[in-house]
Amino acid sequence: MATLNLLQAVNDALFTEMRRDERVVVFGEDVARAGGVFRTTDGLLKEFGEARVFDTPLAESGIIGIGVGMALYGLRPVAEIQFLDFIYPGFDQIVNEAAKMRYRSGGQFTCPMVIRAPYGGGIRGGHYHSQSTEAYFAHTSGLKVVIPSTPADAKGLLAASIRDPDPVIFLEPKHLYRSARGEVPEGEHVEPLGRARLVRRGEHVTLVAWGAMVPVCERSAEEAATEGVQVEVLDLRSLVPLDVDALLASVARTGRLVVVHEAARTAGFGAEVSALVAERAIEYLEAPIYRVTGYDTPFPFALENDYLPTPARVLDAVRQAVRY
Amino acid sequence: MATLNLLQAVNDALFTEMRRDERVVVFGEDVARAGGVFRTTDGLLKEFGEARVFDTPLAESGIIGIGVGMALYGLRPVAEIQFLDFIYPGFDQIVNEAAKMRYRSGGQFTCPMVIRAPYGGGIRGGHYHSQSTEAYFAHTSGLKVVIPSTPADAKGLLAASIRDPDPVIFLEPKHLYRSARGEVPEGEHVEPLGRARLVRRGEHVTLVAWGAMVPVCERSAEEAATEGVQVEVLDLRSLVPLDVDALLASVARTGRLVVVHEAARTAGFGAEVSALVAERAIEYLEAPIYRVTGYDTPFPFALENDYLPTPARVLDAVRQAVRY
Amino acid sequence: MTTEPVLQAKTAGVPPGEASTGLSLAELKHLYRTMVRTRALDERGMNLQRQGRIAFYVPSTGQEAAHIGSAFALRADDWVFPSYREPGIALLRGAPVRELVLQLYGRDLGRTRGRQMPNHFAFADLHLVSISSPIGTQIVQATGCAMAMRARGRDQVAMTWFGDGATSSNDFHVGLNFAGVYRAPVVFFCQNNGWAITLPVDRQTASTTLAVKAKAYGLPGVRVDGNDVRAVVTAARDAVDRARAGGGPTLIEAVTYRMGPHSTSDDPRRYRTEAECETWARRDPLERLRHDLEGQGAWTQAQEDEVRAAARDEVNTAVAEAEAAPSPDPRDLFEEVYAELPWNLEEQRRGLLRPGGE
Amino acid sequence: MTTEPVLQAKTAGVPPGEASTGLSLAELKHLYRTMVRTRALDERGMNLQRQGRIAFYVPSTGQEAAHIGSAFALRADDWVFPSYREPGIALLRGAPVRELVLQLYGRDLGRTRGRQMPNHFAFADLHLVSISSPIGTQIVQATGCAMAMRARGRDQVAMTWFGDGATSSNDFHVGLNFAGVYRAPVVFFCQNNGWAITLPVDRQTASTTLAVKAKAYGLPGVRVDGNDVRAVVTAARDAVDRARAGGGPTLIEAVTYRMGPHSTSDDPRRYRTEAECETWARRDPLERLRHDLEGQGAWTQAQEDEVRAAARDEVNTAVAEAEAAPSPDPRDLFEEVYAELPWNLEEQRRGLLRPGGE
Ligand SMILES: Cc1ncc(C[n+]2csc(CCOP(=O)(O)OP(=O)(O)O)c2C)c(N)n1
Ligand SMILES: Cc1ncc(C[n+]2csc(CCOP(=O)(O)OP(=O)(O)O)c2C)c(N)n1
Ligand SMILES: [Mg+2]
Ligand SMILES: [Mg+2]
Repeated sequence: MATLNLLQAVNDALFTEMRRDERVVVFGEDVARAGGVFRTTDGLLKEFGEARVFDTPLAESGIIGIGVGMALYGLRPVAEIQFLDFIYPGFDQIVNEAAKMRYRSGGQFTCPMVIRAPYGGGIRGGHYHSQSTEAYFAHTSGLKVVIPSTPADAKGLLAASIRDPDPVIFLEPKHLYRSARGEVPEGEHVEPLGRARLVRRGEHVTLVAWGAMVPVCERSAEEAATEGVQVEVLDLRSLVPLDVDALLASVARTGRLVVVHEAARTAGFGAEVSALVAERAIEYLEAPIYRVTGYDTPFPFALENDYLPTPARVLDAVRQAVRY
Repeated sequence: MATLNLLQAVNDALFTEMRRDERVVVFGEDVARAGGVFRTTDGLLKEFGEARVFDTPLAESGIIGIGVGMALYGLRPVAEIQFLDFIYPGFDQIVNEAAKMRYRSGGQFTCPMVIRAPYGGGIRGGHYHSQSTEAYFAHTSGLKVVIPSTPADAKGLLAASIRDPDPVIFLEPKHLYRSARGEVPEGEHVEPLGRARLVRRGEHVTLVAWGAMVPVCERSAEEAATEGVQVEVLDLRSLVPLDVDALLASVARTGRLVVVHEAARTAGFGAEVSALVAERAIEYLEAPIYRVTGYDTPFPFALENDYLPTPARVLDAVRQAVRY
Repeated sequence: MTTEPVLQAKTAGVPPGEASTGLSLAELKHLYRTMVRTRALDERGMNLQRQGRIAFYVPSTGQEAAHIGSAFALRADDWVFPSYREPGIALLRGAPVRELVLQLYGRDLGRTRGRQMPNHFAFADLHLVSISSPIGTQIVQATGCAMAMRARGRDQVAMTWFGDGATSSNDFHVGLNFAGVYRAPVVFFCQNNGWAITLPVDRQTASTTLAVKAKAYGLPGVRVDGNDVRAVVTAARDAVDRARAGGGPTLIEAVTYRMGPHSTSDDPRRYRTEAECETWARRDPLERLRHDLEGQGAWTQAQEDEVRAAARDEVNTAVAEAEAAPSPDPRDLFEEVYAELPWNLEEQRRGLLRPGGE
Repeated sequence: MTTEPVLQAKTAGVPPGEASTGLSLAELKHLYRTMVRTRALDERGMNLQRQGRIAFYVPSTGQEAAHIGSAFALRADDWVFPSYREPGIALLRGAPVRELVLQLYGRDLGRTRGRQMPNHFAFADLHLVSISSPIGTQIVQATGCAMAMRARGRDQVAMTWFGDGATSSNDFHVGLNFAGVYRAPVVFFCQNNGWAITLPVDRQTASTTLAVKAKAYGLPGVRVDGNDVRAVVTAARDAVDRARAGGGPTLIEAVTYRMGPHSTSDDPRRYRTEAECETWARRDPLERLRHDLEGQGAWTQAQEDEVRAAARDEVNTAVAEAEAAPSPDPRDLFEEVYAELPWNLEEQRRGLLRPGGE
């Protein structure tokens, strides 16, 4: 075990998987020579050379499209999009091509690729360096959507994503790149997709979150504990496939649910979590299902801290659920 | 009043609004000379000339991007995307530009444009002529999302969308283009955005739908009536802004909710409808909230009729809700 | 297309009918036979749709020399990324007609298992990549595939086909640009058939030709008479050889004509003249190749009759088989979305199979 | 950029310092003053970020002649669509420095009301369209705006600025293609500063120049020494006049250099050499114009001192004002998402304002 931050854990996963499987290639804007604007790909060029680690022209449609072509041929492309906010020029290749390749070809062609992107707020990045539009991808059948919140998970889930036979959108909470630190297993480490992580047990309320909202929920839970409210925190880790059993089991235990995400509320992935519970576990509910989320605005610049869910806002919803 | 089908009603709205406001321009692939692949723009070129009605090169990013530029300058562009399935090359201009223009410029620049697209299944069109990805747009703050299900609404809502000061995604259920017929007011006709239509009153269950699923729900409701179950059918008409009052009022009356849409279930807009109710009206619920939707697969070709919600599938959910 | 009207075809300097193209008589006959088989399939496909037996069809009629001639320049282990208008590529590479017809019918036995509209073929064994409707997407995929070939040290080549309309797409731009930067072994074959549904090519772009667009990416751009199969093969071989030898990508513009409608949903009389159609009917690539063969005394009426009859027969047999073949089982809806069936699809499948639905 | 290395600047045939450019001494001085003001703002902006007083900054240092010279060719009623690296356009068109600095600080008084990152200006009264980060999007918007001008029968022109990296974007391709087809009165001004963050332009594209890309769209493409303000003005006027007269769009490639980092988040020593930086330091566009003026006996050290001091002073005053200015009120979060506040935003605003949150 080494103590790494999330950024280093991503880097570690890339090194490990590239050493293990020579079909893995890494590319994107500024990833090779400079090692990425956040340095997640630092050192890869030196060890693996230009054939496997390369900088691309400025075109996300190209980055994702060549990834699809490489995956078809049998490589394991890991494409980096510099910020999730810039992925949309390549959206068509994701939604209409990568996601449907296996299905539309009757299983003849597959698209095992990973699209990595830093996402979320917290770096004073305004509209275009802060978005969290994971719901777009979660609504796209054929894709998997994976989001780590700890260094160990960043490594294990990225490794699993690279080994996965299907296209995976791997979103890295950039706010945690340096602030999340923790023990990370050395060498190969794979964390299977589709299993939530029970961050904290509690009997009164379930908080469901992912990415940078997990530590926010943890802080809320600590605060709540001082008020005698025992909060359970569930980190979904992958939105697709979703660990519905863990979700329902937790709600069955606590009878109260608050979903927390950074993205705008309307049609965010929190709605799906809520709907699943309203469909399958309503008999356990002792309170409405609350959502604490970003607002239905573009991501702001000066008012970022008002926009992002805080422990206080989460706690407020927890209190409401308990008092209901 | 004239009896028109939905396609003719769209055409009527375009004529009426173009006559009323010379800033309205219409463009897209094959819309001018040929009057559109579905003929919704038939006759416009002849009356309004090439400066206001024109064919574009094959590039959705261009179609939407020039629309943004025209709207900035003060025109009222109505851009047609030939099928919603082909909108993604222009997704960036919608999500990062049109939707954020007013906000990011502090209200100095606005983007009053309409993006029209036929959407949904029912024409044996397979993956790429059948999609209904309205949830992507509903999750994008700054956009409005409007979907008519009757000819009169097609005319009135399209007129309102063209007059709206903000960008509107206007989705036309192509399956209803010819099959939906009805009385349509002549001359100017505006149906305000953000108001649901109570299609049918009933005391036992609320069915919420939009687009081509509205007639499906109506048939279910008729069927249910023969079993003594009185079903209320609510046509949302615009997903953003949403008529939350109508939704909650109906659920308060019936105590049971089934949401129906064509799109894939996971993170579809049905989840938002469900979540709103689970948050605000859970005390009225006498049953779980069910969703009858397309499956979490790409839209299929041969098995289209198995994929699309049918009156029988909706009825099954209605029965479950009642029996619960 | 202001200065050099695209509808006026030009060869790449290869006089038609010249033996110097290096095509043997046997090869020319093979090409001809494939072109005839393709046309037979197209004619039948159009009819089947009119009879309501299949949902849709896209004909390649008039463009057989362009797409078949270009594919002829490839090895079996090269990869092909066609659009929806090149059924002849599949036939040339050995796909049985029955497989194509099963696909048109959306049958379960077809390789795409009824999941895609007609003409959206996929043959992994032929390295013929799954065709999709969105215009241009295959262009950048072909570049990526070619980059992968190079990264793996193989001497394979990728070739991709698309129309004049596709040159306006995002993916044309990025596909050619990436290919130029990485000198990927890929050949971009544009079938300029004059029209993108109802839009004539001179309203698609103001560039003088489509071939000239190669300059924007530092690539050679070649314009060839797409109805002259010899010229097409020559241009394609040149580009393929260069790519294989490490010389990088090429853009080829084949000037040709869509003699039929855009698809069975289209009526071309709404937007183009009889005269234009007649001019191009006289340039029918099948006629041209047959006259060439006849001129060399290498083709008789009996051979012609035999080839036509055989082509018709094989399509008839395939149609009969497809009509009898089963449609996909509803449970297939849920397969191959992912390698493994996740819980939600499993549950949805159970719901569908339950009487009544959910 | 294989055959004609882009880093070797060339003028569009206009010898620098030639009075034949038609620029009066007063005009040259105005240009110089604007360039100095721009540099003063950039220097201060970089410092403010280093001091942690603003979040971010993007300098234009080295590129003043290119972006200011090109904007100089426009009328006040023309529309401009810049990227994030052209603060001098706003200054030239009359934006007060205080407005720019308020924007850098994200203050409520700033025109973008604290909603955007620094350098993402917007001035409706100057027809300076809201700048966004996604590369290339403004290019096609400028085309659309120009099409609208024509449709309304106005004789205005739109000009848009972008970098070498942006030529790879989807919207470069579609923007230029649409402009060519509709002969829109738009000028595409590419500042080729040699780098897209860490990627050198010869890895961005294999084309010989960026100007040559115009050919793909049937447009004139011009390459100009972007550090020579006279050459830039000449090339831009030419293009603007043509556009205004109905002659359609032009692509101008100005060869210049980003003397500073990409932004305050970047350290260029990671990817480029000292030598390269020194070479370009000697081509500093401010120095060049000053020598030119001095050569004509039209510039004294006293004038220089006055201009520099005035530029510094106006920035200082602006900074002092911005520091004292209020930040946006949290309730502003919800405004101007739409023209009217919908129920959900109203409710969310109420929640935010309630103590405790939701
Ligand atoms: C991205 C996208 N936009 C629109 C369409 C609808 N569409 C189908 S074919 C076509 C025209 C294609 O023209 P061209 O590239 O010249 O190919 P051709 O059909 O002539 O072979 C259009 C607009 C599409 N399939 N994809
Ligand atoms: C679509 C998109 N992708 C990636 C980025 C991240 N990014 C910001 S600036 C930049 C390089 C731009 O280079 P260039 O166009 O040459 O402009 P310059 O910064 O040199 O002025 C990149 C990749 C972005 N802003 N937008
Ligand atoms: Mg064509
Ligand atoms: Mg640059």
